[in-house]
Amino acid sequence: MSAAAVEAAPAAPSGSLIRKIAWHWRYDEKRELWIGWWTLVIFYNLYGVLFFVLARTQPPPEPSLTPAEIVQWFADRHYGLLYGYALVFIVGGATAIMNATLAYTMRRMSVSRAFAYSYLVIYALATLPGMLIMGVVCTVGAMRPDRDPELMSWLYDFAFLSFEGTMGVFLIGSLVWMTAVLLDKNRVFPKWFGYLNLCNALTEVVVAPAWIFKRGVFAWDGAIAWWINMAVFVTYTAVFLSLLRKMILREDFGTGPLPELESESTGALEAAS
Amino acid sequence: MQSPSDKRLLYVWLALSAITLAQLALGSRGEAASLTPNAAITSSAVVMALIKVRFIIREFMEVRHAPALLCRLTDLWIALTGVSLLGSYFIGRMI
Amino acid sequence: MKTAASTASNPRAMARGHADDGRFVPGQPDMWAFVLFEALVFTSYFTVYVIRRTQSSDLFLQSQSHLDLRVGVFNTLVLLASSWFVARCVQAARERSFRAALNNAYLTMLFGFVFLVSKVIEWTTEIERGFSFTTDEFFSFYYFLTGIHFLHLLIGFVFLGVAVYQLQSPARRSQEMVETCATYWHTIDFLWVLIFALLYVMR
Amino acid sequence: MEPVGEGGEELRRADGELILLWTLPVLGVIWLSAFLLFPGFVQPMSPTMSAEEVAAFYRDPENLPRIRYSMIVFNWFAVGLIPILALIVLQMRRMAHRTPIFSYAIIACAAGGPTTFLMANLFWLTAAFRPERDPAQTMMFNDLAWVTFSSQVGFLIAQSVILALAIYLDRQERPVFHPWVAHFNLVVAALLVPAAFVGLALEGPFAWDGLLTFWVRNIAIGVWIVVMGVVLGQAITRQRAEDEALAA
Repeated sequence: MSAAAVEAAPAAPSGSLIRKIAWHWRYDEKRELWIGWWTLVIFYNLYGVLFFVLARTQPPPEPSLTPAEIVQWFADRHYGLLYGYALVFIVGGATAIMNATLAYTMRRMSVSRAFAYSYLVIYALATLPGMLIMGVVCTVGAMRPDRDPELMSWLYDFAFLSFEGTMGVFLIGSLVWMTAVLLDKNRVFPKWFGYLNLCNALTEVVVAPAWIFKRGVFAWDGAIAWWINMAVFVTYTAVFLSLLRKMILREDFGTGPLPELESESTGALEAAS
Repeated sequence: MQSPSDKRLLYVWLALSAITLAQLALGSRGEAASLTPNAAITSSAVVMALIKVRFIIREFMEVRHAPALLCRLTDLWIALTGVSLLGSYFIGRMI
Repeated sequence: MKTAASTASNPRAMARGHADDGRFVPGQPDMWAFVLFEALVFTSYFTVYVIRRTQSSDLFLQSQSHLDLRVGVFNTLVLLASSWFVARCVQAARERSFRAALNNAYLTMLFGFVFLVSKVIEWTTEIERGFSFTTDEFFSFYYFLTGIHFLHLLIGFVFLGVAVYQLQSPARRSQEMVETCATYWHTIDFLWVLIFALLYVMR
Repeated sequence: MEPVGEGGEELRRADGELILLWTLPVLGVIWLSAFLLFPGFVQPMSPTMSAEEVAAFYRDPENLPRIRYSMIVFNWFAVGLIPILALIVLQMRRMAHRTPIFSYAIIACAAGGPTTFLMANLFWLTAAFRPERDPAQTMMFNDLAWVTFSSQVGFLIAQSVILALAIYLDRQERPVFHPWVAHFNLVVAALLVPAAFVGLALEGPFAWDGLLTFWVRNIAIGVWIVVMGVVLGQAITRQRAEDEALAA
C-alpha cells in the first residue's frame, strides 16, 4: 500500500469488524476499489446461492421435458423461483458497480479509454438477457401454475435459452478485456490472464449448439455446453477476483506501471524459468 | 545451408509424418470389420497420437530445453489425456 | 548464419539471457498457461466424446465409415508441415536470419491455409452427402471438434500475423513474441493430432 | 481568437446541460399524460382477472386505442431519462473521488432502467396487437408486461445506492450534493425493494396492483425524478456560477 494512503490517518484498528470497516470508510484511499471488489465477491456468491440453491434453476433441467413435466417443474420450485428471482431483481443492479470496477482496471492500463467504455456498456447490456429476462419469465411461469401447459413450455424454453444462449456480449466482452490486457504496459494484470479471457470467450462459442439440440452433450444442460463451460467460467471468475484484489493492493493511483507487491510471489512458471 | 537444428527439425517432421502414415495403415485395416469396435486399433491410434503430441511438444515447442516444471506439466497432461481417453474407452465399453 | 549457433553450448539461452543452466521457457510463460488450460479443456471434450462413443458404438462406427480417412491423413500431414515450418521460423529468427524466418512464417501460413481450405471442402462434401451437424451424435461431435479446432486455427493466423509483423522490422523483432506465437501454432497442431486419431482412426 | 479561455467553453457546456435538464419537465408532462391515458394504470389492472377478463380488457374498443397510443408514447419517450442520468454522471465526475468507478456504475445503470421498462412496453403492445388471440396467450403477454414493469427495480435501486455512496464519499469543502440527497436516495431505494416480490401474490400490497408494488414504487420513482431534477438544476447552476467566477 502506498505511504500516502496511511498518511495523516490513525493506524488501522485491529478490533471488531465494524470498527475496521469504519476505519477503511474514513481513511482508506482505496475504499472505492474495495467497495467494488467486495461487491463482486459477495454478489457472485449470492447469485450462486440464489440460482443454485433457492431458485434451483442451475444446474439447468433437461430441455427435453414434455409440457406436463414442465408444469410439474414449475410447481416443484414455486416459492423457490418467486423468492429467488425477487432477490435477484433486488440485487441485480449490483452488476453495475461490479462491471464499473472491472472497467476501471482497463482505464488503469496504458490502453485507450475505448476499452473500458466498451466493456462497461457490453456488460451493462449483458445483465438483461443474461439474467433478468430469465427471472421475469420464470416468475411469470411460477405465478400461475394453472396456465396452459403449451404456454408454460414456451416460457420454460425462453427462460433457459435466453439465459444460456446469450453469448455475444460475453464473447466480445472477454475479447475486449483480453486485448486490453495483452496491449497493456502498466502490468495491471499478467499476460496469462489475457489468454485466459480467450479461453472464456471460446466457451461462449461452444454454447451455441444449445440453440439446436434438445438432448445430449450439446443441449443447454449438456456435459459440453454447460458443465465444461461452467468449470471454465468458475475458474475464470475465481482467477480475476484474486487478480483484481492484488491489483487493488498494488494500485498507486498513478498513470505509469503498477508497482509490484513487496512480498510478490511470482507465478510458478516464471519462478521456474 | 542446413544448420544442425534444422536437420533435427526435419527428422522430427519425417518421424511425425511416418507415424501418421502408420495410422493410415492402421485405420484402413480390415475394411469389412470397420463396423465393429476394436480395442487394439483404438489403443494403438491413441498411443500413436500421444507419441506424436509428445514429439511436437518436446521438439517443435522446445520443451526439452525448458525448465523441469514445464516438462513435467506437459508430460502430466499427456499422461492425463491418455488415461482419461483409454480409461473412458475401456470402462465405457464395460458399462 | 550458423556462426551464432556454434558460439555457445546453448545459443538460445544466450540470446534470451536466461537461467544459468541454459534452460528457458519458449516464448511468454503466460502463453504456456493458456496452452495447458486450453489443452485441459480439450481433454475434457475428448473424454466426453469417447464416453458417448462407447455408449452407442454401432452408430458412431457406422457414421465414422462415411468419413474419408485419407482426407484426415492429408489434413494431419499438412498441419504437421506447417508446424515444422513455424519451428524453423523460430530457429531462423534466433539465428538472426530474419529473411529465412519470414519465409518460413509465410510457408506456415500457406500450409495453414491449405488445411482450412481442405477442411471446408471436406465439410461441404459431407453436407452434400447428407451428413450435417444435426444428423446424428457422431456428426455432431465431428462438426463440433473440427469446428472449434478450425476456430483456433483462425485465431492462429492472428498470432502468425503478429509474428510476421515482429519479424518484418528490425525495430521490433522480439524473439519472445515469435516464440509465443509459434507455441500457439504448435498447440493447434497437437490438438489436431488427437482429434484426427479420435475422429478418423479409433474404433 | 484562440484563447477563448476555459471559462468560456465551460459556460457553453453548462448551458447545454441546462437545456438537457429542461427537457425533464417536458418529459414529465408527456410521461404523466401517457400514464393517465393507459387504461390499465389509473385503476391498475388486477392480477386476479381471469384470462377472459384480460382478453376483454384488450378487446374493449374503448380501451384498445388508449392502450396502443399510450404505449407508443412511452416507447418514444421512455429513454428520455438517460440524458438526465448523464447529467448526474457529469456531476459525479466533479466529486472528490479517487476513481471514476461510481460514475461508471451509473452509466452502467443508465440504460438498464429504461430498457426494462421498454421490454414491458413491448409486451403490452404485442398483447394489444392481436386482441383476438387466444385469451390464455393475451394473458401471458399481459403477465409478462406487468411482471417486467413491476419487478425490474434492480437498476433503480443500484442507481440510488451508488449515488448515495458517491455523495457520502464526496469529501470536499463544498460537496456537489448535500448529504440529505444521499439519505433521500437510500430511502427511495428501500421503497423500491418490495416491488421485486410481485410474483408472490395476486392480491394484497405485493400484488402488481397493490399498495407497495404499484403505488409506493411508482410514486417513489416519480418523487425521485422530481427531486433529482431540482438538485441537479441547483448543482449545474452553481457550477456555472463557479466557472464564471473563475473566468472573470
